Amino acid sequence: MRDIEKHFGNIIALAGVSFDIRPGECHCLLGDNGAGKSTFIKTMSGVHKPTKGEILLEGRPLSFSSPRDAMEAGIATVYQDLAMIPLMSVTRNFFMGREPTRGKWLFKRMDIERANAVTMDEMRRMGINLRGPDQAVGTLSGGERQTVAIARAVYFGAKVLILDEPTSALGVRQTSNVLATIDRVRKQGVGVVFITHNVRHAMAVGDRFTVLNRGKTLGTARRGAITGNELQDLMAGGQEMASLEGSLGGTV
Amino acid sequence: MRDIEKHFGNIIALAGVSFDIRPGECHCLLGDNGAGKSTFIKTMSGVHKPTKGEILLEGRPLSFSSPRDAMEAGIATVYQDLAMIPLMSVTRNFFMGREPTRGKWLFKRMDIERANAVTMDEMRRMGINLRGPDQAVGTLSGGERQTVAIARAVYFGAKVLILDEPTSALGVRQTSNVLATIDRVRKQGVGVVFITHNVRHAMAVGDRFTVLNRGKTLGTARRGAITGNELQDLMAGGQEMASLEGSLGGTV
Amino acid sequence: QQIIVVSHGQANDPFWSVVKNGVEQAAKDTGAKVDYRAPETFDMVKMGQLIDAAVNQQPDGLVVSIPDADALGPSIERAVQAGIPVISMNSGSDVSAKLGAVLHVGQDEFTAGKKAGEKLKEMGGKNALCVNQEVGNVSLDQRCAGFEEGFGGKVEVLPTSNDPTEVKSKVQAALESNQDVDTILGLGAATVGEPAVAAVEAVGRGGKVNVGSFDLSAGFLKDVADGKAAFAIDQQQFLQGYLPVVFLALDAKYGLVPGGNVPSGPNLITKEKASQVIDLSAKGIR
Amino acid sequence: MADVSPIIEDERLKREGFATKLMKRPELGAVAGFVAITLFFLVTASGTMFTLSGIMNFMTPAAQLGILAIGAALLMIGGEFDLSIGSMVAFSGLVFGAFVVTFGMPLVVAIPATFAIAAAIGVLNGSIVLRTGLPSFIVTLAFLFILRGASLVGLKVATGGSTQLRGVRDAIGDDWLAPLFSGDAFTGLFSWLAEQGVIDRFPSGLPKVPGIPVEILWFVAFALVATYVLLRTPQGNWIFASGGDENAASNSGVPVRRVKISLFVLTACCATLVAVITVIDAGSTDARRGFMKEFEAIIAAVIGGCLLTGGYGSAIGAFFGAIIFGMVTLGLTYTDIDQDWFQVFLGAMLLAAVLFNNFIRKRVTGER
Amino acid sequence: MADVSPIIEDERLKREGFATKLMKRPELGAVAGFVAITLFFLVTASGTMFTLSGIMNFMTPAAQLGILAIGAALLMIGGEFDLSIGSMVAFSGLVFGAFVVTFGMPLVVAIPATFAIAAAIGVLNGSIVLRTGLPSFIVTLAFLFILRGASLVGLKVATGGSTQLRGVRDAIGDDWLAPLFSGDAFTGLFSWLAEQGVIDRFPSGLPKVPGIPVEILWFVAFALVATYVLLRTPQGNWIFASGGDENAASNSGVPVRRVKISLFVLTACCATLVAVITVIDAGSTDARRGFMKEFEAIIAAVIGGCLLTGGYGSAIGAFFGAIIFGMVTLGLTYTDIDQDWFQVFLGAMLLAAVLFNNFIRKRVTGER
Ligand SMILES: Nc1ncnc2c1ncn2[C@@H]1O[C@H](COP(=O)(O)OP(=O)(O)OP(=O)(O)O)[C@@H](O)[C@H]1O
Ligand SMILES: Nc1ncnc2c1ncn2[C@@H]1O[C@H](COP(=O)(O)OP(=O)(O)OP(=O)(O)O)[C@@H](O)[C@H]1O
Ligand SMILES: [Mg+2]
Ligand SMILES: [Mg+2]
Repeated sequence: MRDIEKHFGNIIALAGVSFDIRPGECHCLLGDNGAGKSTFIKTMSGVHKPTKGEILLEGRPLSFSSPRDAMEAGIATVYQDLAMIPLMSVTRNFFMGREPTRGKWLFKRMDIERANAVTMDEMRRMGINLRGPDQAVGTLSGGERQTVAIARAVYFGAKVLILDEPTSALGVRQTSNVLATIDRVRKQGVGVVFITHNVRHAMAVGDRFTVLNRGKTLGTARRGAITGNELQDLMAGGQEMASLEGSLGGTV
Repeated sequence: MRDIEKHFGNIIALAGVSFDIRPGECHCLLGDNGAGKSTFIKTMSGVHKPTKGEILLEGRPLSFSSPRDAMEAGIATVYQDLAMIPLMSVTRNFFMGREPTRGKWLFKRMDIERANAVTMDEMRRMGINLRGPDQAVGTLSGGERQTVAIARAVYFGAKVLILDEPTSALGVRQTSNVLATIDRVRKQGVGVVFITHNVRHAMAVGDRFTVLNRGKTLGTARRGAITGNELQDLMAGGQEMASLEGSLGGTV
Repeated sequence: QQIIVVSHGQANDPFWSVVKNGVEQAAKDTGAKVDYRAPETFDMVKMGQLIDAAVNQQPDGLVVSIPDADALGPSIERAVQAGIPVISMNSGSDVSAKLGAVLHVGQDEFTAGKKAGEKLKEMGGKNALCVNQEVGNVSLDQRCAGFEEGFGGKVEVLPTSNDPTEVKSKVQAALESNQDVDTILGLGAATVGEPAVAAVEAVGRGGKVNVGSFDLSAGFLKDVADGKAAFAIDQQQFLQGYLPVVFLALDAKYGLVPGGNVPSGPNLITKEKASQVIDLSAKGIR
Repeated sequence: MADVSPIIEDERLKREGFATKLMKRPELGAVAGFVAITLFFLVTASGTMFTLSGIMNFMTPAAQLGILAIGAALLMIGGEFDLSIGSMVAFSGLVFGAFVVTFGMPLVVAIPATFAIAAAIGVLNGSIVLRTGLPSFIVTLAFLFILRGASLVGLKVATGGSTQLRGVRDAIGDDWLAPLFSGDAFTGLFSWLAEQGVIDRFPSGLPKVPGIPVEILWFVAFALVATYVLLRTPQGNWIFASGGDENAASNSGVPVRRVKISLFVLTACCATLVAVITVIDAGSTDARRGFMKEFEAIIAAVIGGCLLTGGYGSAIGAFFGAIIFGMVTLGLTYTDIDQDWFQVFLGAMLLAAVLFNNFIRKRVTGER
Repeated sequence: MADVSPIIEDERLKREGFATKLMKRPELGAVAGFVAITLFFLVTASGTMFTLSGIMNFMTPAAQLGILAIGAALLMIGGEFDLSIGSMVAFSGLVFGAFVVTFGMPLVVAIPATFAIAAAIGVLNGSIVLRTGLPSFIVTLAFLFILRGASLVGLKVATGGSTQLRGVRDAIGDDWLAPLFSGDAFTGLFSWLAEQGVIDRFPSGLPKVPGIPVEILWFVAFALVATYVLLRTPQGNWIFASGGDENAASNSGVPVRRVKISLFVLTACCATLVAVITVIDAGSTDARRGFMKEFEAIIAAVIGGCLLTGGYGSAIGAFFGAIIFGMVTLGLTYTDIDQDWFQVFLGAMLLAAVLFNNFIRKRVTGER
C-alpha cells in the first residue's frame, strides 16, 4: 500500500501512509489514540476508498469497491467496532455474508445445524463457553462479543488477517488464546496485521512494528531491532509522558 | 451491597455477589469474560434493578429507580459501552444530563462557551487534543471516545467513581493518564471501582481485589496479600490456561 | 378570458372528474382559459385558501362550490368585493345569493338524498343501509342525512373505505348479521354501488334487497339495466361544470347572464333509461 | 487447544419450557393478539361472523392486505420503507387494465409485462434510495404521489375522460390463466361438501361458500415462503443483517445493495399481484385503488412485531397482523354497536391487541 | 498534568469556510431546497404568486402545517412519532367549538380548557408508550383512529346529527382574545401602506392584503423558540440525547421519560393551536379537519432534515420544510399545468427538492 491519504470532509485522517504485509508474518500497527490506525485498515479492507494512493496485491494494483471484494481477495478483518448485529444470534452473526448451505436449487437452504456446531466449537476453541448458539449478540458481554468477531475472522481468513485491537476487552485466558491463534495462523503462511496498544502483546507475536502518529508513519522496525521501551516511547507520540508515569512504576 | 442476584429471563447473570466500597480506596473488580462484572456495576449504578439482594449506602438501604438517582447519590460511572450519543457533539455528550446554565428564569440557557472550554480542558488533561468541541462523537476514534467518557465521569464524580474497563482502547499515554487520575481522585477521598483485564493495571492502583467467576465471587484480597501471578490465575477462572501460554513467555 | 373553478371534490373522485370534464368541454366551446382546482382531501380550510389564491389572480369569473358557507363565506365575499363575478355550483344553493354570487347551478346533496329516500320508500323499503365511503366528508354526510329524512324508516350509516373488496365484505357482513335490511343506498356508484350489488348476490338475497346509488358508473348502470339494482341518481354534474363556465364567458363577452338558479338534477336513472347512458358514463360525461 | 466437548449443561441457565421459547419469537405476540380478538368477537359479535362464509368474508380483504403486509414486513426487516405500494396497486391496475382492455393482450403476456414494469419501478425506488443515501421514507413518498397522479392521468387517457377503466372481465373472457388470479379455488370440493350437508346451502341449492378465494391461497403460500426464506436461507440472514446495521453488514460481506434493491422489487411485485387479483375480480380499476394501503400494510407489519428501525420482525407476524386488521375492520359490522363508533373501535381494538401481546410476552419471558 | 493551553491550530484540519460550516447544519439542506423551489416557480408560475398577496396566500397553509411540523420535528428528534396530531386537530376543534357554541364559554375559558384536554391526551399517549415500551408509531396510530372517530361522534352529539359544527364566529363575536388567534395582524399598517400605494389595492380601494395572518406570526415565533430551546438550553440537549440513544441518555442521567412526555404534550398542544386558529378563522369545524396532516407534518420535518430514527434534525429545517410543502401544493395553481397532474407534480417537486439539497450538501461537505 502506497501513500494512502484519507480525508473526511475537512478532516485529514491519513496524510500519506505506506505499509506492506508479507505472508507468514505478523505486522504490528501501533500508535496513539486517533492516530489513524482504524481508518488505515478500513481503507485496506475496502470500507473506505482512499482519497489518494494505491493498493497493490501481489504486484497488481487493486481497487476494492466493497468489503465483499476485499473478502473475496482473501482479506478477513476484525473491526474495532466488531461489525456485529446486536439483534441477531451468535451463529447468524458468525456466518453473516458467508452462510453454509445445503441442498440444491430451490431447496438450497442454510445449514443451521452445521453453522451452530461450528460456532460453538470455534468459540470454545477461543476459551468461551457460550450458553447457546442462538443467544442474541446484543446480550453478550463485551469480551464475548469480541471473541465472536475474532473467531469469525480466523475461521474465514485466507491470505491476510487484520485485527483491530482484538484483545482490548478480553480476559487473561481469552487473550492468550488470541495471541496463540495469531501465532498459529502466521505459521500457516497467512499475513497478519495486528493493532494493539499493549506493547507486551505486540512484542509477543509481532515480526515487524510500524508506528503511526497523527496520520503519518513514524517508521517501521523489525523484531529485535527495537526494545519494548523504545516502542513504548514511540507510541506515546514523542510528547512528554504524564508526570505520574514514574510513580506508577512502569506498570503500563 | 449484599447477595445481589440478577436474572435476565432464563439467564442467571449474577448468582449472589457481595461487595463493598470504602472512601479513598480503589477496589478492583476482576474476572473472566462474561463473569458478570458489567451487570454487577450496572446494578450498582441504577441501570438494572437487582432480582434479589440489597444495596446499602452509609448503612441505609437504598433503591435506585434510575441512573439519575444513583448520580444524585454521588455515583459516577463509565460504562463499558460508554453511554455516548454518536450523533451529538463531544461537548453535548460531556455535559449530557448535567448542563451548565447561565441566566435566570425564562432566559436560563446552556452556557455553551463554558461547556466547550471545560470539555477541551478536561480532554487535554487526559492527553487527547481534540480537533474541536463540536465534532460528533461518532467520528471519534475508539480511544478518543473512551477518554471522553472517563473525563466526564471524573469531572462529575462525587463519592464513588465506577470505571468499567476504562483503559481497554487507550494508548500508552492515555492509559497512564487514567491510572494517574484514579490515583488522584482516590487521594481526594473518593471510592473507586475499577474493572480491568490487565493485571498490571490492577496491581498498579488497586487497594483491594475481588474476582468474579460465572456470576459468583471467588473472594476478595487486600493489596500485598496476593501477587500478580496468583491474581492472574484466579482471573483465568481456575480452568487450565491455553497451552501456548508458556511459549509466549508470560507476556499477557 | 380567464375563468377559475374551485370545488371541494378531488380530481380522482369519479363524480368530480365528470364535473371537470364539463368544465373542460366548456373551455373548448367558449375559447376561454379555464383552470379547475380542488384540495386533495375534503378540507375547507385549504379550499378557502385556494379561493384566495384564485382571487389574487383577478380572473374574469369564478365558479365555486359551497359545502360550508361559514368557512368559505369570507373568501367568496372578498372575491365579490374585488369585482369578480361568482357563480356557485353543486352545493350552497341556500347561501349563494346571500354571499353575492350571481346564480347557482346544481342542487343540494341533501335534497338529492331526500329524493332517493322517497323513491326507495315507495319501493317498499323499511330498513336501510347508507353506505358511506368517506365519513366526515360533509357533502357525503348530507346525502345520508337527506336520505334518512326522505326514507322515514330505520337507516344505518355504514362507514367503509374506497377499497371495493372491503366495501363488498362489509356490506356482506351487514347483510348477514341483520336479515331485516331490505334497502341499500350507496354514495358512489363505482366505489360502493357495484360492490354492494355483488354483496347482495353473494349472500343470495338478489331481488329481495333494493340497491340504489348516487352518481353513475358504467358497471352500476349495467346492474340497473339487468335489474340487479333499482336506480342510480344522476345530478347531471356535467352541467354543473359546463354551464357556469359558459355563463361567465358570455357574461364577460356580452354581459349576458340568466336571471335565476339552474337546478341540474336530480334525475333518477332506472332500468328503462340505464342502457342508453352506459356509454356516456364510460366516457366520463354522465 | 481447549477441548471441543459436546454442548454441556450450563448452571447459569434456568430451565425454560418449550412454550417460553416459542413466545420469544417476534410473531407469537401477534398470535396472542389474534387469539384475543377472536375471543372478543366470539363473545360480542353475531354468530354469522364465524360461519364458513363469514370467515371467508373477512379473510378476503385480510389476504389482499396481507400480501402487501408481508412484502412491507420483509422490507422493514431489511431497514427500509416503501410508502408507494398503495399507489403502486392503482398504477399496476391501470397498466394491467390498459394492457388487457386497450391493447387486448392475453394474460400470459399482460401479467408478466405488468410485473416487469412494477419491478422496474421497484429498482428505480431502490437505486435512488441507495445512490443518494436519502431516507426511503421520503423517496418512496415522492413515488406515492407520482404513481397516484400517473394513474389518474393514465386512466383518463386510456378511457377518454373517465376515472374508471372497465370491461376487464369481458376482455379476459375465459383465459386459461384467469383462475390462477381470480375467483375461488376448490369449487368442486366445496359443492360436493355442500351436497353432503357439511357446508350451508342457499335455498337454490348452491353452496353458500363456493370455494376458497384465490387471494387467500396466495396469501398463505406467500407467508410460508417468506418465512422459509427469512429463517432458513442465506438471503434471509442478509435481510436481517442489512436492516440491523447496514455498515456492520456490509463490512461483513453482505451484499447490502443487492438485498435492498431486491426487497424494493419484491414490494412492488406484491402490490402488482394484489392489483392483478383485484382488477380481474372487480372487472374494473379506478384511480383510488389501494388508497392508504401502504399505511395499513405497515400497521399490519408493526402489529406483527416488526420494528420500524429494521432488523427485527417476522413474516408470520405480518400474516397475523393482517388478519387482526381485517377482523377488526369488519368485526364491528357484526355487532350491535352504532357504526359511527367505527374508528374509535378500530383504534381501541388495535391498542388492545398490541397491549395484550406485549403483556403476554413480558409475562412469559420474565422481562422486567 | 498536561498543560492546559488555549485551543491550538491542528495540522490535521483543512481550512473550512464559514459557508461550509453553515451547510453542515441539518436545516441548510432544506434552505437549499427552498431556494431551488422558489427559483422554479419564479420561472414557471404566473407573477402573481410572488406578489405580497400571493406570498401571504401560500404562507398561510404553510404556517398552519409548519406549527404542526415543528412540533413533530421536536418529537422526532426525541425519538418518537405522533401520528395522532391530524386527528387531534379535528378533536380539539370539536372540543373548542362545542365549548364556544354549545356551552357559550368566553375564549378566556374555552381556550385554556381546550389546551388542558389536549395536554391530557398528550400525557396519555406518552405514558402508554413509555410504560409499555411499545413503538409510539402503533400507539399514536390507535389514537389517530380513536380521536378521529370521537370527533365524528362528538360532532353528531353536539349538533344533533350533523358532522359540521357552525356558528363559531357568531358565538365569539368580538371577544378580546380573538385577534390573538384569528384574522390579520398589523391591519392598520397595511391599509396605510395601501393608501401610500406600496401595496396593491382592489378596485374597491381595499388593500389586497389586509395584514399578516396571525398564524404566520405564531409560526415564525414558534420556530424561533423551538430553535432556541433545541440549541441553547439543557432541555434541548436532553431531546437530542433521548432520541439519539435512549439507554445511553438515561444512563447519563437524562430524565428521558419526562422529556418524552413533555414532547407528546407539545405536539398535542401544537395541534390544538392550529385547531383553534382554523376554527375561529373558518367559523366552523367538521370531522375531516386535519385529515392526513400528521403525514404532511412528518414529511415537512423529514424534508427539513430530521432523521426518522431520531436524534438528529432541526426546527428551522422543519420551518423551511413546511414552506416548501406549502409552496408546492399551492404553486401548481399559479402555473398552466392541468390539475390532474397535481400529484405527479407534488411528488416530483418533493423528490427534486430533497435530491437537490442532498447534492448540495455532499458537494459542500466533500463527503464521498
Ligand atoms: N467518518 C469520520 N469523519 C470524520 N473524522 C473521522 C472519521 N473517522 C475517523 N475520523 C477521525 O480520524 C482520526 C483517526 O481515527 P482512527 O479511528 O483511525 O484512529 P485510531 O488510530 O484507530 O485510534 P484508536 O487507537 O483510538 O482506535 C480520528 O481523530 C477521528 O476523529
Ligand atoms: N440483557 C441481557 N440479557 C441476557 N443476558 C445478558 C444480558 N446482559 C448480560 N447478559 C449475560 O450475562 C453475562 C454477564 O455479562 P457481563 O456483561 O456482566 O459480563 P462481564 O463480566 O462484564 O464480561 P466482559 O469482561 O467481557 O465485559 C454474560 O454471559 C451475558 O451473556
Ligand atoms: Mg481504532
Ligand atoms: Mg463487561
